[in-house]
Amino acid sequence: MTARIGVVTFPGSLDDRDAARAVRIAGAEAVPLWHDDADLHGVDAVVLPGGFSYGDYLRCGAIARFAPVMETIAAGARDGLPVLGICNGFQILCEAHLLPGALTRNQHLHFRNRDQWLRVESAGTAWTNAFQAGQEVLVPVKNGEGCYVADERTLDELEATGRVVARYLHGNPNGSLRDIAGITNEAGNVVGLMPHPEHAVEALTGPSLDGLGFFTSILKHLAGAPA
Amino acid sequence: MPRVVVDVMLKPEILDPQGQAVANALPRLGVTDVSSVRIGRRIEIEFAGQPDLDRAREIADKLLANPVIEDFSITVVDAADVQESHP
Amino acid sequence: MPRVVVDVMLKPEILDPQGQAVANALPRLGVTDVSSVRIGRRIEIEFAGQPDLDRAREIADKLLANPVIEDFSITVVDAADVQESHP
Amino acid sequence: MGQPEPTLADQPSATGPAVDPAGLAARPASPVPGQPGPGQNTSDTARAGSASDAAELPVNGYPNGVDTVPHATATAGDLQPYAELGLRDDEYDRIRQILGRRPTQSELAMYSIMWSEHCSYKSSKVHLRQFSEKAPPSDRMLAGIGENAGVIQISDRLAVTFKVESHNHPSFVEPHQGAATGVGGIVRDILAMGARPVAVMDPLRFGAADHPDTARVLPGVVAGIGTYGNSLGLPNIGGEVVFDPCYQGNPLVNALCLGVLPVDRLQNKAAAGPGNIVVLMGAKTGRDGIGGVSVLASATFDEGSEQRRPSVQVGDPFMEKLLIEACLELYDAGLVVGIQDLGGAGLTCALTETAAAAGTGMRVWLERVVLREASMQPHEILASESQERMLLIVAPEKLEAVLKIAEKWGVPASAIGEVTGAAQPAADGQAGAEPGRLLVTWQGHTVVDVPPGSLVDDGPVYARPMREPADLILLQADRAETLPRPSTPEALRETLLRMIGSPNLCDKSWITEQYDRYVLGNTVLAQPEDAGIIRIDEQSGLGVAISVDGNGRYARLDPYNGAKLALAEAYRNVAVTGAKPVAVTDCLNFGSPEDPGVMWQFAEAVRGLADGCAELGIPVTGGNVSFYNQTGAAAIHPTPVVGVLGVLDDVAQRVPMGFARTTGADHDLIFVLGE
Ligand SMILES: Nc1ncnc2c1ncn2[C@@H]1O[C@H](COP(=O)(O)OP(=O)(O)O)[C@@H](O)[C@H]1O
Repeated sequence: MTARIGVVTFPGSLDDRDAARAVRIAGAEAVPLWHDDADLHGVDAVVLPGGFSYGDYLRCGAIARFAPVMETIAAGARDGLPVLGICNGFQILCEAHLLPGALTRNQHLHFRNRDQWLRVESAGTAWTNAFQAGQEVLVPVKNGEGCYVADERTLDELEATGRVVARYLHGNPNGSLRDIAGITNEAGNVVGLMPHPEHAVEALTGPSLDGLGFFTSILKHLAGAPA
Repeated sequence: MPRVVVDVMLKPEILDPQGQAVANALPRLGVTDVSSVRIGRRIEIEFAGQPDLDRAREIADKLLANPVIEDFSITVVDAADVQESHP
Repeated sequence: MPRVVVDVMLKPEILDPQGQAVANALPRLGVTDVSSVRIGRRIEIEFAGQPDLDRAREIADKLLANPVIEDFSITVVDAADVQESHP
Repeated sequence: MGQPEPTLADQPSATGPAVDPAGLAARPASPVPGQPGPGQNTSDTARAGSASDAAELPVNGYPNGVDTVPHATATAGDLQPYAELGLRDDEYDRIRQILGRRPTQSELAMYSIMWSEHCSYKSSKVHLRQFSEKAPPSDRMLAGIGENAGVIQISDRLAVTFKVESHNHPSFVEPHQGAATGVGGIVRDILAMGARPVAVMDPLRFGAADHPDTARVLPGVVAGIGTYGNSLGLPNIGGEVVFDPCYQGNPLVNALCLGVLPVDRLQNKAAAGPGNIVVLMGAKTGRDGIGGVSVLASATFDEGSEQRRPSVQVGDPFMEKLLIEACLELYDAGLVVGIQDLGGAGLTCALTETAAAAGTGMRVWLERVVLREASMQPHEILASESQERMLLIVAPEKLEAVLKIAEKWGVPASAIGEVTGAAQPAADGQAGAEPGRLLVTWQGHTVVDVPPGSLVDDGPVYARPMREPADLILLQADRAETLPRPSTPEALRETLLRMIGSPNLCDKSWITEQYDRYVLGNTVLAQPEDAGIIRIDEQSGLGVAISVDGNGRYARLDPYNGAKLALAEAYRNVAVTGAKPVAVTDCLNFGSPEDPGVMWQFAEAVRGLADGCAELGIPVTGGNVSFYNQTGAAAIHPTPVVGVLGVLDDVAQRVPMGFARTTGADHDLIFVLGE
């Protein structure tokens, strides 16, 4: 049976169709989820896509965190439901305290969109098991508030426990501490990524096909997981 | 050390999408008795010596606020004396 | 009508690139005696009835500030009593 | 779902299961308690004409605080500030003639903005006709000049719409918001045609790169365009950045938007069908840009502009995003009869244009407009340029469904009026709703009673005097051939380095990196390519290429050929990608039309563009004229900016700009084609 991956749409979500397209290209069924509907419709995993939920006014992700669908997702995530937050999704996961730290204004104060090399640091998560640890991949970044910050203790702990999922290579696009591009929770089911793997899944429209690995990873993960 | 605080707010007749978004989100937190939210900037300036109000006013007018859409106000605060702070 | 003001500032240990950018621009305006600039948010909340400080504190804690990176403080202001305002 | 999405056009991106309609984002502000059902609620009309008007005590100089039609009739001799509003003596006389009395304050505001250069095209109309007259026949064009944007059919099922517009003056006053709302405005034009907006482009011109004011204007403009476009989820696929001292006090901020629609979803603005309901949907109406159109777009920034500094509009891209999704859902459900965006001239323009397009009348209850500031006067409500609003014409039985979709997306919507017949008396037989007139009341007082067409179609038209600028001969005499040429390798090297280092030729990625070019996942080519390419149909690979170009320096020397040159460059840029050019849009940025030299430049440029299009066999489908781009007496270079759209049957066949290595060959040959 094909895996069913939910893609949440908040008011102001923008990369939701792109995430759904990437899910389909990876071979799964993309299931649209709506911010105001707490029901996850039996999906096997959830993607929180990029965009500007609720305009990203106040702080990115601050308002989306209170959407009804987020309550169900937060509860599910604590029970092992795989959740991938991309860009705005990452911001929402931090705001919801499903991931530590916060994403702040880019140090150079500009929105920045460029093709970015990353090193996948951890292949042990539900969303990165198709990669080799240390593998270098090319994926677009595009954000205005992608600068990851956390206190030193948290950063040390993330490093020590292998929870830094990806790091920026050849130049840090936003000033993130320790070049962090993505992190995971302790269980490895919740991953937040600032870069946009869903924009690197087709040769015609992306800089590479490297992004696909994040979506095939979840299929591998689900195939291995007990039903 | 005393510091100068410049508060910059959108003029009342100018749309404040941020404030509106927050106001609209409040009912979800169970807060229904708020009639309006406006969001501006608070800028804390520390001078090397004595805080200079005129200087601050000039900075505010030229750099910190856009007089076409914003108003500002200036106060001197004693840093020791900052109000109840969380957390 | 009295309103509640919530001031949200980045914690001192968090880098404030916006404030830094302003500080860096000042010498060009001939201002050289400023030692630091920090930029935060000023949020003015009007309640339908009596302003409710506890309520405001709850809103600030849950929504307006992110405790990982920000501190906030709350004051009640009488709107009539707003300081020197420009222009 | 789980089906592959066939195209960009026919799926609302963000429709989730429509379970619970109430979005968190915003609850619609009290949508319409008392609906104006057809034929009812006209009693307040009758009251408006009653004696009560005169009986009340004067407030603001008017009985009841508002200038009404009966009051205007009774006080025919009152002086009115028409000159301050930019109306000439003869224009004011024409208004009195049309109405058979002096206009009310609201009517005067409406005529002044609708008859301004910006809205009426009164100086350009006589020239722009050539675009239609000389246009080659095209069986692809589903909508052309006169509509919100031109629509071009690109397959049996699909069409695209595109248009470029200016937001020059507001962007000088408040660069960030000016540029942002420029993007917002053109996006609503595209949306009004029934299309999903899918890409933007931004041809920009600034003063000298090292001028201090450029340091204020450029970052603000770029951030404004970026913030608005990025927040809407529209990839930016190209543009221009040009520096020239002539734009110092008058930067040019042009914005282009591309949209996609299934052919059968094409919308129009006609307020057809008496009895249909007029719905205002989107942001609340505030005191934004009041007088903006007349003051902002038709006056220059000289001394004294301080006092009449216009209030600037602030954009809310989040509201616009919701508005887009709500409109597309309404179209797909077949719920709207007509639709018009609100831009310059706000409600005034939308009401009169929709009514005039259908030849119908309209009855509007102004107090039903949801306001941001309760104290707004009727003329302010009519003139407000608050952003992120659309006017819908809806059949009465569909109203509930329309309001429900608005509520689902958290967009305020309210029924503010109804369409009245062209030859039908008021339903209750009372006076007021005359056939084919726009009748607006405010709290029971009739404040507007006009023939809508008189504001839209019967505005003044001028054949302004034209004269070749006196300095042109001198400028032309200073020929490029007479310039010194590098003759040694060192001199050549120095010239090359100077060119590479010049702001006009240098890499633009410091700007374009601030724009999202990936969102929607269909960007096949973008910066730094000569043309942007968007995939329209994921199955077949059908797509379009667009390029925008302009050259003010060339046009200054020869506006006729300068316009042709801009067209030819955009055409070539599109053609080299492998696309077949099929349509043109243009933004004509010029100085004051009251200057005969500028008027001559304008006429020449239009003639050049029309001739060029005829020669290349592609039509102008829409565009925009921006006059009064000058500082004091000094006009900018005449700057026609031309956008060309081409079609590719399969975007996989596109040819990118960089030389690509042919596999298996150890070298490639380089050819130069042309003269
Ligand atoms: N304001 C802008 N917005 C988006 N893209 C831009 C902008 N300015 C320039 N570009 C893009 O940058 C690239 C290089 O621009 P330019 O140097 O003007 O090239 P050309 O001279 O070939 O038109 C082009 O792809 C162009 O579309």
